[in-house]
Amino acid sequence: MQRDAARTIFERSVEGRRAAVVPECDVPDTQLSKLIPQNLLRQKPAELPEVSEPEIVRHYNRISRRNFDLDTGPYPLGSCTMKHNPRLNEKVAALPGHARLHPAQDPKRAQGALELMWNLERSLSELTGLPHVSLQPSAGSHGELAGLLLTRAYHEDRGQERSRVLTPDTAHGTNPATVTMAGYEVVKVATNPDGGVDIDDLRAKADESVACLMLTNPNTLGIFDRNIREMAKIVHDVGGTLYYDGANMNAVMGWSRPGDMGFDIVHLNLHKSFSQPHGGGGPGAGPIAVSDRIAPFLPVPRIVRHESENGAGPSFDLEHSAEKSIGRMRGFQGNFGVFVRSYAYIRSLGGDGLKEASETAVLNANYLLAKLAKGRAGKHLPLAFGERCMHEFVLTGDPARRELKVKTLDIAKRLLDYGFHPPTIYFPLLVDEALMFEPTETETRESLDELADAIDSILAEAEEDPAILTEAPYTTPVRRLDEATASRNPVVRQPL
Amino acid sequence: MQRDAARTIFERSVEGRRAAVVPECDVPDTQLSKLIPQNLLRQKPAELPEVSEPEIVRHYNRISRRNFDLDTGPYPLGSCTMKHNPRLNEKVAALPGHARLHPAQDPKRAQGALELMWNLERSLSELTGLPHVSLQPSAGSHGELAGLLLTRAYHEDRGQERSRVLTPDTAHGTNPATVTMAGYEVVKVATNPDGGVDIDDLRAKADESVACLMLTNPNTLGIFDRNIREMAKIVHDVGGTLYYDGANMNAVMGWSRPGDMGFDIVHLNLHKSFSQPHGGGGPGAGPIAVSDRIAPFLPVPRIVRHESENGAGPSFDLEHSAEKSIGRMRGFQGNFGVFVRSYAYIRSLGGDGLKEASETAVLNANYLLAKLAKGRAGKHLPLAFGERCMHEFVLTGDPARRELKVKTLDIAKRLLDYGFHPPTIYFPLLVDEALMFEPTETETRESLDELADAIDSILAEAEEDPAILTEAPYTTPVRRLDEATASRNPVVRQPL
Amino acid sequence: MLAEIGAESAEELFDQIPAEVRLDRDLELPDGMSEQDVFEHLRSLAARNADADSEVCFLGAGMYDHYVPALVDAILSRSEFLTPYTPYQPEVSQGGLQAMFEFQTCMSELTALPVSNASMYEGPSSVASAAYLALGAKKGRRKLVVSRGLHPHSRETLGTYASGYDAEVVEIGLEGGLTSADELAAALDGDTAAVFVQNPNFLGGVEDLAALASAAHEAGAMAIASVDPMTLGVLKPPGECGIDVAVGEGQPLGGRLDYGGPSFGFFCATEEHIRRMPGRIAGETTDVDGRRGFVLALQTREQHIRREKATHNICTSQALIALGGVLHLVWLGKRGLVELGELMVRRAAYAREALAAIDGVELLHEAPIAREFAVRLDAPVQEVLDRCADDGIAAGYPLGRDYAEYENGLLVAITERRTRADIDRLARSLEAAVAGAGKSRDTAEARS
Amino acid sequence: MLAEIGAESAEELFDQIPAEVRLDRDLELPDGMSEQDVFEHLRSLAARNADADSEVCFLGAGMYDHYVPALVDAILSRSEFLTPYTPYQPEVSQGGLQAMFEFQTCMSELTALPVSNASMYEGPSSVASAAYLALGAKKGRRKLVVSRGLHPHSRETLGTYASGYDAEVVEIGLEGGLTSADELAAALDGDTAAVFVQNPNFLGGVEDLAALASAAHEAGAMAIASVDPMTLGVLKPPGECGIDVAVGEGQPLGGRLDYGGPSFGFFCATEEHIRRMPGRIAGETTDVDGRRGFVLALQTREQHIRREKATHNICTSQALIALGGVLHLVWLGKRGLVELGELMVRRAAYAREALAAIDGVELLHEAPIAREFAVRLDAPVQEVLDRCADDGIAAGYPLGRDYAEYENGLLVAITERRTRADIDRLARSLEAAVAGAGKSRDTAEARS
Ligand SMILES: Cc1ncc(COP(=O)(O)O)c(C=O)c1O
Ligand SMILES: Cc1ncc(COP(=O)(O)O)c(C=O)c1O
Repeated sequence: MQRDAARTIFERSVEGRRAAVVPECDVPDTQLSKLIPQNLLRQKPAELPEVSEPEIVRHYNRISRRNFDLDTGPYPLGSCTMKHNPRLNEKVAALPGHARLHPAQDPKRAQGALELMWNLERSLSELTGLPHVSLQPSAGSHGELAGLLLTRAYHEDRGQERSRVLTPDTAHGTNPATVTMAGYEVVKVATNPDGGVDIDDLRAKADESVACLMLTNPNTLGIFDRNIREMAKIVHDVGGTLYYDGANMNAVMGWSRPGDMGFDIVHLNLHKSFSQPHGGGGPGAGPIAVSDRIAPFLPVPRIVRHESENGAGPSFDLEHSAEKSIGRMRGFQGNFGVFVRSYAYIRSLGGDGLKEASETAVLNANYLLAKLAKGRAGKHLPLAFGERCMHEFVLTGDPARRELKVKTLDIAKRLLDYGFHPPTIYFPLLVDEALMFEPTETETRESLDELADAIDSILAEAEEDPAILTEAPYTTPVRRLDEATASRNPVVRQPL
Repeated sequence: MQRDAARTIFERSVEGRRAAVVPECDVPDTQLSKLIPQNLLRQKPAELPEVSEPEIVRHYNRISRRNFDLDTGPYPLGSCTMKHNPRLNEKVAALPGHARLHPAQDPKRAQGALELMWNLERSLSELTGLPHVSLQPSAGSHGELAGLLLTRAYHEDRGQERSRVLTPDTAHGTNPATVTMAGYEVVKVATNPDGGVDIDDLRAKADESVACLMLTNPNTLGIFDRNIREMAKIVHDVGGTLYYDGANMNAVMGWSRPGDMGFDIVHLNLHKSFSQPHGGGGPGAGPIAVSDRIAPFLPVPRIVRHESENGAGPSFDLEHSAEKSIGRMRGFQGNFGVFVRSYAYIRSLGGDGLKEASETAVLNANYLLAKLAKGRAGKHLPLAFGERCMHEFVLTGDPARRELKVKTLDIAKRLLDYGFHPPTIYFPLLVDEALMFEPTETETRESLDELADAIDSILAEAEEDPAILTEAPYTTPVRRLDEATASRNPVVRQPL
Repeated sequence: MLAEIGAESAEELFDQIPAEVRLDRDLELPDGMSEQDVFEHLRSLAARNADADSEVCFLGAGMYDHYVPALVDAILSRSEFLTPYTPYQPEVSQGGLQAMFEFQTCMSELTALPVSNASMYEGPSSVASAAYLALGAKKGRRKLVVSRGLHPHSRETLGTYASGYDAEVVEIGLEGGLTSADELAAALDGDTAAVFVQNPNFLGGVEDLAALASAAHEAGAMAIASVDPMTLGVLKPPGECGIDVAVGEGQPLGGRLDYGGPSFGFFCATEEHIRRMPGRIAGETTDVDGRRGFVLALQTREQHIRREKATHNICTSQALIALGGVLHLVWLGKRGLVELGELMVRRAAYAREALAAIDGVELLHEAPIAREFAVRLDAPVQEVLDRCADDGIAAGYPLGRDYAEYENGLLVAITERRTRADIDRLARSLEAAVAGAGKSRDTAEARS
Repeated sequence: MLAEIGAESAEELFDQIPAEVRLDRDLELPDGMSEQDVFEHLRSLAARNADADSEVCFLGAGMYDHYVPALVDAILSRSEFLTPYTPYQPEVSQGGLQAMFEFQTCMSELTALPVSNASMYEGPSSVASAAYLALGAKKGRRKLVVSRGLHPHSRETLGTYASGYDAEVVEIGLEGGLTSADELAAALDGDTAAVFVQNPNFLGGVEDLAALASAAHEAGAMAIASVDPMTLGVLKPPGECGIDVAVGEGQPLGGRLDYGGPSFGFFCATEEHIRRMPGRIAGETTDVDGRRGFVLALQTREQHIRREKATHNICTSQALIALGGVLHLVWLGKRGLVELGELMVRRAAYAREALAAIDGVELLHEAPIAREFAVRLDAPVQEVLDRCADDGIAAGYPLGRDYAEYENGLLVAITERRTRADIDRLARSLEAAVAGAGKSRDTAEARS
């Protein structure tokens, strides 16, 4: 990767340079202040950089190579489902009929887009086992917020004031954050020795003040909670809803469905299970699927399908209002470009292919787990809970820290030198020095072997000399960065 | 850049893996030997690799980063005109109306393509000052061959047998190689102390056996031969033609035209002067422009324009035969995708813009030359000929070799460590230890300064310890390679 | 691999799922297809959409048909930007982090506010998120005063979110195409946490942000503006008008139309709110060797650290599309953004005049405009739009669904892609359509 | 910068050009345009071409409408492959050199010949270049015997080049759609340097390469075949038939149609010709540290070293497009290439039968075919094609211009993109067109 000193595009600016040529003015060249009062006009231009096209292309090409990416090497970032992004999806998303379709186009003239969205909704419905879908939310946490606002609307519609939402202590940070944003109070549920929800604790906390239980299953330990049906009953019995954080859907596609587990509301991350590239932090999409009782509250606009009267095939429309709807979660119809990619993905794999993807994801995770267990990791980085895993697993670096004097962070940083992206670290919180591995189905056996070997070598280094790890990385564009100062005295833009 | 051990895609093959799914057979599944006699069928499949799409993408992404490219940094490769490749050109070339147009499409239904080619022909005609253009040749050397076959046809048409072609000793290797392929004998003309053609030597060698003089102007020393009109007269007087190798057109666009200098035939390199990306060794295109007397012999097919009778605008067609034509130089109509890019480039810049491009190219070259002259290069790497230059210049590393014990090769290799692509080296042949710099107009002053500084630092290193250079490079994906063995015992494919 | 695991079959691994919740049938989804067949299927769906390449598009309403330079796609399609996750390992994410830092600088420059985050989902949810910040900053105050000039999607989204915030949303009307100062004054009180306006507003009118902001401040409320970034080359930036938080829809900057997404939202604020900001923020720092680098700064605001106490729940946002915005802005450069803004203002003025001259078309308001404007048709708007569509023109956005008071209102948007010739063509088409639709209505009326 | 140079103005630098050859006026070229305007201009030109997305395309004749997987463009558009020059500095060109090495391995596997170069311009000039090799290898022999089944463009190009080679080209005819063994035997003599055939030949017929090669060898001549690489999953490879040099058009492998170029040519040969090969050849080697790497091997064959003694004049070739070929082949993989070949053979058989069943359509020959076949129409072919075009079908390549003997002949090409439904549609359209054209001719004849 590029190792030269960082330099921003602003630092390349030279007065008078330019890339764009703006089209010539073909209408009267009226003085601007004659058209807009002077006091509403900008006086000093924004200090955008002045650079030529060659410099722009070179600059961003160069800095791009300061990134590790999925096409560089294995990226077993747990909970993130770093599966390969088929290039076909980029191609179909770029078709002018998709990429150049204005969101306010008359639905009559956007039938292909609406049909695609309809088909995607139906596919997600089948995958989740829940009949109604809204594609609108923009990402997982947006889906969560939609889900809790749906829960709120549902309870209010039944005249109930409920104030608390249960989440296990293994929950992803977005879950409790969403609970607060939706105006609820978080109540944590403990984890049992098997890595599942502590049923007794759940039972104790489940009362009529509970609006919802938010759950990931398999959970963030990669463990499928076998008590799910019982848990659902407990929560339903007190009148609460069950929310399924679908971030781990990649473990169970075609094998098990949240609707069948008893969940009322599910979000899916199209940027995880359904191959939308992560883009260095988005875009994604977090469609939600819900049960019948939640359906009346779904956001608008909704896609509706009308059967033709004359046998000409169905037509599609947008319904902009619905009596009980919580309303909009965002502008226009959602992240359509993401829908195109995920729809292409689903059609490429088909039902069988999706099931096989989950099978391979689980197989790969268990293989990597077994490989690691047989090496030094078996001793220094044991599995935190259970024996097998679903699509991901969490090791604890606690023995390594105690015995080898290296932290999980050190192992992660050293992995960078070996050309791998580290697993997710320090999450879930209840595992000390956690390392969360999710290889996904698109890694080969060979790359898993290489990863296991790398970890083994790193632990051998640690046995030899922990400093090799604690001072790593050495070969990256920059080495360990001072995050504390960056937060204490934040410099969040270029001074110009 | 990636520094791990090279591994080919064949070495990633695992039996049974695959990327492509071939569409299902929707016609009778007849046994193949019923359709084609068994003895004409393949028995053992070709050993193509068996790999998945993620592996393919990752493999080629990774090896791509083992390349230095124009978007990585300055690439002052003399004679190659490494100018920026505007991304617009890639976009318009990819439009389905271009990229998906079958070459045998009926001209009636390819009017846009023919008009584009016509417009490009007209533009190149104006730029060269020669009235007739054929876009057909696929690259510079293909244009040269076309040019010499035109010369042959021209002389034969006049009943003349001529056997020799004159080229200066500064000529690019393709010139003499082409002469031989065209069935002529090469006669070298000497270079005078100013870096131009030795007029007396030319006069001495110019006789009725001479079919043609091939020339580059400015020549490969970056020097504009001021005697060009006189030379033209000498050759024309003995009945020969003048061929202009247009590789250096970037020096003179809008400033001087080969037709006006007296040339009969010109090739242009669209992949040099007209921004077609070089692709690591092609594709390119080498259109030729010719004078009236050569025109009858131009290759077919030719584009013809018909004025409409009813005022509906012109129409275009392909003319597939012409009495005196030398015939085809290749399949179909030429490298149309290259034409699209270069046409977009010409329309983007316009006449003024092209002239300005040459101006800046010459300015940049002279600036770099001046900068270098003021530093250590002034002493160790002096300019081989003259004082100023056109769009490129040639230094001689002879003093450096004698005084510092470093060769031009060593300097070039050390430049790699500094993040620059070296200049062209050891060409032209008549300059000892030549370094040929062509910065082009798309480099900024800053990058020229950095390049000059790098060369200065490298010479300082050489003054200190020549081994720093003679053992360079150190930071590249591989270090100096054993080329001798590769040619003595060539391994030109993967053993499988 | 199974041997290594010690399993008989891959299915065995799914014994972890109790039988009662295992799906005991195949998914009812179509079979997988070859790449070629998927491509053809998607291509045939796409062909049933009338896109802005196949029509002359005057649609706007927050998303605009700008010319996106070719380099944007070329760079965004690089694996190195396309495929990484959020930069959790900064040592190998310097490209993405630097892009965020540059994005923040661009947006900060555009809005003239010192702090920007690294992106939000899109415009309307950024407005709703700004309300969350305001309610946190103005503890105790629960009222949000919203101009009817704010995009209907923003108002609706804010309404949706507000049910979770337990806040009250009060709408104030427009007067002559601009937010009514009187209604604003009447609505403001000691319970008001923030005032929300948009510039240009949904009807295209250029608001006096400074006046609105000072009214809000007088009542102790925050002033929050949603702004169109592509107009900020010419319009006074919110930071110079006393606006506390500026948010907006980023699509005009390098974004595809994409039937509405993915685009990006932006979120800029004054220094005092830096620790209340939602989402990722890149910050500059140094590594152990003193080399310059970038990290995710101020993570203690965020959900993964602060969980239920986080300033927002956002996690994945729109990094890639935001980089597209940077690329477009950098391509335009300091002068280009101004020139583009000026061109739009002039063309919009030309178009407004051309349309107003048509029989049966009148201006909905006469407030100054920057790129979009509203007219009222003397004919049923849907029929007029259908007729223009037959001419290959998407004439604009009908206002009636969002604004009952503007039943036959039409919002017409201008970009640098809509030439004078296009505008003239629109005028001709609209003239004929209004006349035709009027006539057919007359006939219908006469008949009934 | 001028100060550094010591010049007054940039124009001064052009004083190097004597006044008499300086252009003293502006270029008569249109003014420069903004990116957006250039895009619109090119888009409007492109819109006037009927491309294979807008028609069902049965055109072939050497270039075929195959499905190119999306990853090809994604990888070829990477700057790292798109923008470097020929790899003159191997230490920083390992990506491109390895791609060449992989290309050579692919082509060598496909053709079953041990040596491949790194690409030629395209098919026909590769044929002409093979002749140059043969004339060098068979010193003293000046005759080139060429089957009429060789692509007309190849024959014409060979003819053009041959004037420089001072060689004599003798053509031999077809019999039942295949190269006439009798005519070949008659043409071969001690002056024959090489025999040129094509497989499948231009009319689609699958030749018995082994028989042709052994006839050539008996006369002491080389056997050179131009082959369609996409058929080599099913057809016996030239290397197994005794062919000495196999060349061909690479477009079917990952290439765009591009109105004919840029594509790539390939050039494979037996070991004995390795030092006579034209063009770049990558070779494996090691660096000073013993690390594996790749270089341009055998450069002493080439023009930049050997100048007038070079084996060929080629310099820039088609590296990028050849990489596209590798990508397509690697994507197909060992089994995919076979499956694709089988699918084409079966669909071609189906199509041939379907068309032969039409009244007024008969087979031009009954030789075995792999993907393309020729029919004869009982109606003026141009009129039939025009009628099919009205149905949105490019029905095929009319043979008359290249083969006067097949005046109303039509060459129909099949790929994996032409489904059975497409073929049925072609059959219906062709049936109507032949009937219609026949009728209009009858009417015209009756009238005259
Ligand atoms: C378990 C879990 N839940 C929720 C989320 C939030 O999803 P998003 O980032 O799409 O908002 C994530 C993503 O990291 C996750 O891993
Ligand atoms: C002076 C000169 N002539 C001719 C050529 C040959 O051009 P091409 O590589 O396009 O065949 C070159 C290219 O390197 C050159 O520099």
